[in-house]
Amino acid sequence: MNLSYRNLAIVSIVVIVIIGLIETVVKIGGDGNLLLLLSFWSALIQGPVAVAAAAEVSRGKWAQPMKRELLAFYPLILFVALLFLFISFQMDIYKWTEIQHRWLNKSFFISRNFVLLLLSFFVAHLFARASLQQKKSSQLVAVLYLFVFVISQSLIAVDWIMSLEYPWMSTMFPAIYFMESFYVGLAILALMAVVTLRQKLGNKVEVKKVMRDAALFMFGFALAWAGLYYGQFLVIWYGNIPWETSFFGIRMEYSPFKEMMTLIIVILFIVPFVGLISRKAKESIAVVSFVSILVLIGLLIERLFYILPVLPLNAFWLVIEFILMSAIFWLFFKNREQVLRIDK
Amino acid sequence: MKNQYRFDEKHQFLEKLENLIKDGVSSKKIITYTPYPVHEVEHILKVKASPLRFFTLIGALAGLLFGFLFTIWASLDWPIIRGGKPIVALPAFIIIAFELTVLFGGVISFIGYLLLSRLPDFSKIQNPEEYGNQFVIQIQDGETR
Amino acid sequence: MDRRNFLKILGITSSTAMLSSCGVDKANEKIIPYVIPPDEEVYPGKPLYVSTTCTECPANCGLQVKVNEKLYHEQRSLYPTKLEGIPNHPINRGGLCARGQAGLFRLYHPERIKRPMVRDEQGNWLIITWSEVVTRIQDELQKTRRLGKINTYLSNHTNGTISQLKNQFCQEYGFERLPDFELFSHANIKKANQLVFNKQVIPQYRIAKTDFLLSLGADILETFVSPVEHTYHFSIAKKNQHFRWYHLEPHVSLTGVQADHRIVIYPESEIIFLSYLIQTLFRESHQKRNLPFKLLRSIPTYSLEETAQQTGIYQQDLQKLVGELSKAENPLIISGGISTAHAYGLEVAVLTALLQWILGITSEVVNFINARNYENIGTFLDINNLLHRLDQNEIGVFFLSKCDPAGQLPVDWQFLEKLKKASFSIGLADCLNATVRACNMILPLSHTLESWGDAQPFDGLHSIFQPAIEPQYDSKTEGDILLSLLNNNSEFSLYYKDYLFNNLKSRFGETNTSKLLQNGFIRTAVPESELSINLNQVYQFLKNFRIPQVKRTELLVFAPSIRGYDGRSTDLVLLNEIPDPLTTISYGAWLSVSEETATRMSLKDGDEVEVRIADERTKLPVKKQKLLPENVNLVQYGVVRLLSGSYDKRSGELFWFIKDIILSKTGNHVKLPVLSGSMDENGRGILPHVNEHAHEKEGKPWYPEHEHENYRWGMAIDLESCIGCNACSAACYVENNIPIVGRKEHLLGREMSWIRIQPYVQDNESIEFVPMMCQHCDNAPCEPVCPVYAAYHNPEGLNVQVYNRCVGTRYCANNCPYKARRFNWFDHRLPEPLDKMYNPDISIRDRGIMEKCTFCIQRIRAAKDKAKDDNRLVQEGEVIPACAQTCPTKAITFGNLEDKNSKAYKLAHSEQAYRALEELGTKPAVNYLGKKREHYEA
Amino acid sequence: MKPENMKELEYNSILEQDILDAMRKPHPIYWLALFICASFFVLGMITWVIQMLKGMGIAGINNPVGWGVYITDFVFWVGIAHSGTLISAVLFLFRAKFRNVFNRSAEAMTVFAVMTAGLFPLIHLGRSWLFYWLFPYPNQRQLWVNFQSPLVWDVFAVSTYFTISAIFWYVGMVPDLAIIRRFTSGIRKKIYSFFSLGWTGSLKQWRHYTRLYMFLAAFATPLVISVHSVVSWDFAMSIIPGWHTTIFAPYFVAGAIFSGTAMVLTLIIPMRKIFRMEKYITVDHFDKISKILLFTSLIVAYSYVVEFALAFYGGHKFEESHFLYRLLGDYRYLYWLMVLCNVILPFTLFVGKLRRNIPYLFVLSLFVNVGMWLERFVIIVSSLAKDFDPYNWGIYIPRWPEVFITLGSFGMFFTFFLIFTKVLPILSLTEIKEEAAE
Repeated sequence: MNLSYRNLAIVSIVVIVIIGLIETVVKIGGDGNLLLLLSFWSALIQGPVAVAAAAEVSRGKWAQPMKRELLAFYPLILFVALLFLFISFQMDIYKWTEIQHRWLNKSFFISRNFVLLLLSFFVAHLFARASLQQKKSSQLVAVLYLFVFVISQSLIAVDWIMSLEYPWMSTMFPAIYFMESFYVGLAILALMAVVTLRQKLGNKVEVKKVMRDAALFMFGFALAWAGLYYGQFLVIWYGNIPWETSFFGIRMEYSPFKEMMTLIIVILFIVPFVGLISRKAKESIAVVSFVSILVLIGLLIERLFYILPVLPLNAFWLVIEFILMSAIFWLFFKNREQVLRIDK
Repeated sequence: MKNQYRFDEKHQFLEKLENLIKDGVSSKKIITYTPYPVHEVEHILKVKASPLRFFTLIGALAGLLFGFLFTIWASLDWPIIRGGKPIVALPAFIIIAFELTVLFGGVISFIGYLLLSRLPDFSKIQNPEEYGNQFVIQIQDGETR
Repeated sequence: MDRRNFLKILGITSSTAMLSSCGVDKANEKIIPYVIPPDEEVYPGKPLYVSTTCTECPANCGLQVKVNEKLYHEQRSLYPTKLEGIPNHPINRGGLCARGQAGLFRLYHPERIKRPMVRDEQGNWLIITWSEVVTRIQDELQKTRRLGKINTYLSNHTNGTISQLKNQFCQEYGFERLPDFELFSHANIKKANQLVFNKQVIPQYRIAKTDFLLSLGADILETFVSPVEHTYHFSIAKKNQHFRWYHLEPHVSLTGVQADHRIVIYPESEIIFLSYLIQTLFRESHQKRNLPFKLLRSIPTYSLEETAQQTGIYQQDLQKLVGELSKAENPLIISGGISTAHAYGLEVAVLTALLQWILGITSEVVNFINARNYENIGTFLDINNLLHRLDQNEIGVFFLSKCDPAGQLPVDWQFLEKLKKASFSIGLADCLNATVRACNMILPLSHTLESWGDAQPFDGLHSIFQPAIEPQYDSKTEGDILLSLLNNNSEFSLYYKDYLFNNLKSRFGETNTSKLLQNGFIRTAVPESELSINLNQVYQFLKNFRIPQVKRTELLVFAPSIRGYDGRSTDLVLLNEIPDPLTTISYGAWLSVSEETATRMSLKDGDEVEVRIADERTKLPVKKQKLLPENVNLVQYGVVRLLSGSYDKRSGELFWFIKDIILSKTGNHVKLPVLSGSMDENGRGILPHVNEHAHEKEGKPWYPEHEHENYRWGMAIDLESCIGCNACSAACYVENNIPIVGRKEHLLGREMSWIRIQPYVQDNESIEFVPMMCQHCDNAPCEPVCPVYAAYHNPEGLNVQVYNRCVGTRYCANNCPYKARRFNWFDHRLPEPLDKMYNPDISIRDRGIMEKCTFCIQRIRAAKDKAKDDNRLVQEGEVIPACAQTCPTKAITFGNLEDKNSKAYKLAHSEQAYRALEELGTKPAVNYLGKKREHYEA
Repeated sequence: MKPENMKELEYNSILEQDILDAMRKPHPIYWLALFICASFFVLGMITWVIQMLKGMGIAGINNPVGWGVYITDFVFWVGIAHSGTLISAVLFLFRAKFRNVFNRSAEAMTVFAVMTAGLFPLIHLGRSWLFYWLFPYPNQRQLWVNFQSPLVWDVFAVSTYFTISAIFWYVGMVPDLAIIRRFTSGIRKKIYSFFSLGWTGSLKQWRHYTRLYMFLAAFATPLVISVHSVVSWDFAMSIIPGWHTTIFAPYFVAGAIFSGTAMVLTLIIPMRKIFRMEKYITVDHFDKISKILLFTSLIVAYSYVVEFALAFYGGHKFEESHFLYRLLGDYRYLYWLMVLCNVILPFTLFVGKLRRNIPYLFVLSLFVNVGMWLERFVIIVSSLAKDFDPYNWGIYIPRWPEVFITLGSFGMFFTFFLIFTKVLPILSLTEIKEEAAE
C-alpha cells in the first residue's frame, strides 16, 4: 500500500497512541514489554542508518546502491523517542528508583535519553538530506551521526538495560550493544538487497555485490561479536567477584535462560560464521537471507535474555506490539520514496 | 623444441594467450611467467582453484582439536586446585585452542604451499631463471602438469 | 659435639643425676641439660626443649628454648633456634613479647664480646687470658687499698643466688655493692607504698581479677613492671562482661588505645584528678574504708568544673568515671609510668595508694605478699650519689655488670667523663655498649642462654637459667668470675653451677630443685601478712602537700617503647625491622608531634626539627601522630638519648618529660620508613563494623566449594584482645627465617614480614589493630594466575607456595587483595653469627622468589607425622603456629575448620566473626572476631 | 604512483632501480645511527645481566607495585607490533590498495617489535634464568604449566604471533627477493637466490601464492586481535580495581593499533625522505593512514570515557576511589599528559589539512608513541599503587635499570630496523607493480 508522507506520519502517530494505550491503560503484568520493544527496535532502526553513514565515511562503494533503502528508517528514530516517553509512567521497573543518585534519578534518566534520541533523529535527518543531495558536507554529517549513534546506543545499554540490575556493571556492555545494532543494520542491508533482487529493481550486478559485501561484513561482525561477548564473559568468570558474577550467575543456572544463552551464541556467532565462511555462500540469496533473518531473531532473543530474568513479560500484548512495529517498519520501507522525497 | 613469447605489456601478453588457446594449444602445455600475479591467466587457462585451502582447513581443525585435548588432558593428568576454579576450565582453554588453531593453520598452509608449488627449487637456486619484468609464455612439448 | 655423643653424656647426667655429678673432670664438661627427655629412639631433626628464664627485662618470663642440632660451618652442633614461653608459667603463660622473641638476636649478636680485654697505658685494648684477669684485678685491688679508695660494684637488676654471691664477694673485698641500676626503678611507687603501707615494694597487679581498672600513665601492656603478665591478665579480664578500663595519660600509648575509655589528662594534673576522686567518693559516701577527718581535709577539694578545667578532662567523662568506679566491686587503680615520673609523681603515687585503700584493697587485685622483686633496685638518688663520689675521685676498682649507665643516663650528666675518674673500671657485659667501651677492662659474660643461674621474679616464684648452648666465645658467667676472684683461683676450676645447685638444694631441697629444673620454675609459700595503713605518715606527707600549677607548655616526653624498653633492646636488629605499632616506623629515630603542632609549624612527615632544651639540642625528623594531644612531643627511650634529666629529690624518680622545650624547623627532610600506606581504613571492609556480612546481599561467587579431606586449617583472630604488640610478628620472623632487609629496603616499601599489625585510626579517637597475614583463601586470586603452579591450593585448604617452582612473575602478589605475599628482591641472609638461629625446618629463600605466611606448615607437618605414626588424626591444639603460640593475649586461635568441635571452627562461626574484604568472594580461612558494638558507641 | 603515459616496463624498472638505490652502500650517518642504536642495545643487555646477578631489587619495583616499567614496555612493544599486521593483513582483506607502500616496513616492524617485546617478560622474571619453565612441557614431576594463567596464554599468543607474522612477512617478500637476486652478484646473489627459493614467477607459483597470502591474512587478522586481548587480560583477569574491567580487550587492541600506526609514521616519514620514496609514498597515503590513527584514537577515547563513567555509575568504593586517584593522585601529571597525547592531539586530525601535513604527522606520531607508553604505565602502576587495603598503599618510581633496559629495547628495535632497510626491499615491489598495472 502506498501512502503519502502525511499519511505515514498519521499512521505512525496512531500506532504510537495504540501502543501507548496498551502500555498505560491495558498492560496486564507485562512490565518489560515496552522496554523490550524499544531496546529491540531502537537497534533495528538506528543500525541501518549507521551502516549508511559508515559507507558514506569510508567512501566505500559497497552500500551506495542501497543507500535510499537504508535511510528510509531514520524518521522512526523520532517514533522510538516518542514511545520512550511512556517509560516514564513505569519507572518502577528500575529498582534503583528507591534510592536515587546523581546519575540514576528518574527525571534525568528520562530527559537525557529522550534528548539524545531526538538529537540522533535530527542528525540522521541532516545526514539523509546531505547524503541524498551528494552534498560535500555529507561525510562530516555522517561522522556526526556515527558519534550520536554510538553515544545513544551506549546510553541505551547502560541506562535502559544495565541499570535494571544495578549495581552490576560491565564496561564492555555498551560497546557490545552498539556494535550489535550495527550488526543487525548489516543484516537489514543484506535483506533489503535480497528484496530488491527479488523485485528485479536496480542494477543486478551492483546489488548482488552489495549483498556479498553485507554478507562478508556480517561474517566479520559475527567473529567480532563472539570476541567481545567472550571477552566480557571471561573477565567476569575469572575475576569471580560476587557482585559481578551475579549477572551471569542467574542466567547460566536456570532455564530457560541458559538455553537462551546457547541459542544466542549459536545464532549470532556459529551460524553466520559457518554459514558465510565460503565465497559461494556469500553470493547465495538463500543463505544470506536465511542468516540475516536469524541474526534479527538472535538479537530479539538476546534482548529477551537481558530483560526476562528481571521483568515479567506479557506475551499476548507483546506480540501485538511487535506486529504493529513491524507494520510501521515495513510501511516506511515500502514508501521510502515518499519518506525521502522531502530531502530532494 | 620449446618456443617462447616475451611481452613488455600485460595486455599484449593476455591477447596472445587467448589466441593460443583459441588456436587449440592445450592449456596444459602452456607455462606463463609474470612479474606479478595476473588473475586473468587463471581464467583463460581454466585452472582449477588451488587445493591449498584443504591444507589450511586441516591445519586449523587439527590445531583447534589439539588445543582443547592437550589442555584438558594436561590439567586432568595432575589435577590441582587453583583459586577454586574448575580443573577443566574451558573458558580459559579456549584461548590456547584458538592460538593453536591459528598457529597450525598458518604453518601447515605455508608447508602446503611449498609442496604445491615445488619450492624451494634447488636447481633454480643454483642458477635462477630471470624474466625481468617481462610477461613470458612458454609452450612445452610434453605435459607439464 | 654430635648428637650421639651428646645423648651419651645425657645418659649419665639427666637432670637429677646431674646434681650429684659435680666434680668429675669439669675442665671439658660439656652438657646441655634438657627438660623434656626425648623418647627412646631419637632421630636427628627432632628438637629439644630447655626451660630457662628471659632476661630481656626485669619481668623474668619463663622461657622454653627450642634447640636444634644442625650443621653450621661443616660441623654438627646444637643451636637454640626459637624462644617460646613456658606454657603454664605463672608470669607469661606461654606468651612472650617481641623483645623476648628477639632474645636470640642478643645471644648471636655480632657485637658479642669474644674474650677478656684490658687497656694498656696508651689506652689500646690488649687481649688477655682469664688467669691474667684474676691476677690483674688482684693487684688493682692492692693499689686501691693503698690509695684508700672505695671499690664499688654496680649491676643491673639482680636477684636470686647470684645476688647472694655478689654480697659475699663484696664483703670479702670490701666492695660497696651499689643498688642495682634500672632506668625504670618505679621509685615513686615504692616510696609511696612505703609511706602508706610501710612496704617499700611494687605489688603484683592482678588485672584479671578486677572489674574496674583505672590506670594513670602506667603503660601496663608495654613495659610497666611485667607487661606480658599484665597483657595476659587483660585478656582474661576482657572476657568479663562488666570489666571496664579507664586509662588516663598525657600522651598516647599502645596501652592507652586498648582501654575502653582513653582519657587525655594535662601533664602533672593527676593529683587534682585523684583528689577530686577521693573527695567525691567520700562526699557521695562510696568509700569502703574511712579516713580520719584531718587527713581527709589535708586533701584539696575541687569542684567538678575546676577539676575539668584543671585536668582537661570532660565533665561527663569525670562523672561517668566516678559513677562506674563507685559501682565497681573490686576496683584496681594503677598509677605509674609517665604519671608518676614528674615533679608531683610521688603525690600521685601516694594518692593512688590512698584511693586504692579507701576503695578496699584486697590481695586479690593488689598483691603485696608476692611483691615484685625490686628491693635491690636503686634510684636516681643513688646514681647521683655515685656520680658525686666519682667526681670526688673516691672510687677505686669499679665493677659495672650488665648495665649501661653511659648509654642510658641523661647526656648532661656526663657519666663517661666521671667514669674515667674511677681508678680502675671493669665492665662485664655480653655485648659491647657505651659503658664497657669506656672501661679499663672488659670481661665477656656468657649470655643467659649459655649459663646457669636463677631468678626470683616476685616473692614466692623462683625460676632457673639453664644453658641451651655451650658458650660460643671465651666468656664466663658473672658467678664463675666472682667465685674465681673470691678464691683467687685463676684456673676457674670452681664452678658457679655447683655453688648454685648447693644453694638451691639447701633452699628448696633435692626434689624441688629437680622440679625447678624440669619446669623451669617453682613456687614457694610466702607468709601472709595483713596490710595496714600508716595514717600518721600519710598525714605527715599530706600536710605539706604541693599543688601543681598546671600550665601548658611545649613538652618533650620520653616514653618507653614496646620495642626498645629503656633502650636496651634497640640494638637488636629484629626489633628495628619490626615497626613501632602506633606509627609503623621501623628504623631510625623520630619525634612524634601532634596534628596541631604539625599544622602550626607546617610540618610534613619527615621534616626535620631542632629540639632545644636549655643548652642541649638535637635534630629529629617529625612524624605526625594522630591522638597525640597538643603541645606533647613524643620520643622513645633508647631510640633517642635522654637529653637532660632531672629527678625527684625525695624519691629519686627520674622525670620522663622535659618542659619548655623549643622546636624549630631546620628545613631538612629525612625519609622515614613508615610502613603503613594510610591509617585511614575508610570503610574498605578490613574492620568489622564497616560492612559486616556484605557478601549476603552482594550475590555469590561462581565456583562450587571444593571439599577438604580431614583437615581444613583455619584461624580465628580476636581483635577484641589483640593489643598490636607485634610479638606474633617477631615470633614469625624467627620461626620462618624471614629475611631482615633493613632501612633502605623499607624506604622502598619492601618489608618482608609475613604477619604485620595494621593500625587504623577510627574517627580520630581510637586505633584498631588488625594482624594481617596470608588469608589462605578458598578462592585465592593469587593461585590461578601463577603460570607454573608455584602457588596452589592443597587439599587441606592451605594456600601453598612452592619456592623451588617459583620463577618470580610477581603476578600472585599483584593479584592478592591483602598484599600478604612477599618477594625476595635480593639474596637476604643474616650476617654471621646471627645465621646460627636459622630454623633448619625451613628453607632459606633465594632472590627472585615469592614467599608468604604458610600457617607454619612445618609445624603442621610435624604434627601430622606424629599423628600418622600412631595412626590417628591431628588433635585439637597439636598444631600451634608461632604467632598463636607467642601471643600474650592468646588472641589467635588456630585449628581444623573441618572439625566441628574445634575452637577455631566455633569462633569462625560465631556471630562476631567476619572475614577481611569478604565482598571480594575470596573466602579466607582467617576469621576475624570483630569488636563488640558498645566500643564504637563510646 | 605510475604516471598515466609511462610505459609499464619502464615504470617497473625505474621502481626497481629506486629500491636498489635505497639498498646501495650506506652513508656514514647510517653507520653512526647503527652504532648508537647497537650500543644502547648492549647497554640494556648488560643492565639485565647485572639485574640477574644482583636481584630484581636494583629496579624500582616494590610491594605493592610488583609490575612497573618492564611490563609497560612489554605491552608497548606488543602494541607497536600490531599495526604491522593490521596494515598488511586487515587492509589487504579490505582491498585497501594504499597499504602496498607501507606493508613491507610495517611487517618488518611487527617482527622486530614482537622480538623486542618477547624479551620483557623474561627480563621482569625474578629468576630470568628459569624462563623456560613457562613453556608447555612437563617438568621432572610430570607437571605441566598452568593453562589457566594469563601469562601462559601470553606465551602461546606471542609465540604464535611471532611465527605467523614472520611467515607472512617472508612469504610476501619471496618474489621481491627474486628481483633483488637479479641485480646482485657474488655471495649476496647466492644468499638472495637461496632465500627466494628459486622463484620464477610461473603461474604454478603465483596461483598458490595468492591463495596462501589470502589465508595468512585471514589468520593474521583474528590473531592480531586475540594477541592484544590476551595481553590486556594479563590485567583484566586480576581483581585489582583499574585492571579488572571487561572492556580491556577491545580497548587494548585499539590502543595497540593506535600506537603501532603512530610508530609506522615515525619510521616511514624519515625513511621516505632519506630514500627519496616520495614518488611512491604519497601524501594521499598519509592521509589514509592518519585516518586509521584518528579512528583508533576515537575508540581509545571511548574506552577512557566508559571506564570512568561506569566507575562512577557503579559507585563501588574501590572502583570509584581508584579512578579518582588516577585523575588526582600521585600519577596525575602522567595521566593528563597521556590524555593530551592520545586524545586531544590526535583529534586535530579531523582537520583534513593536518592529515596531509607530513611534518605535523611526524611530530604527532611521536606524541602518540609517548602517550601510549604512558597509558600502559598509568594503568599498570596507578592501579597497583592503591588497591584494597590502605596499609599496603605505596608508590613506584623507576630507577636506572628500568631506564637503561627501556633504552636498550629501543636500541634493539632500531638496530634491527636499520639493518632491514639496507638488506631487504623496503617497499613491496610486486604489489606496487600489480597496483600500477591496474
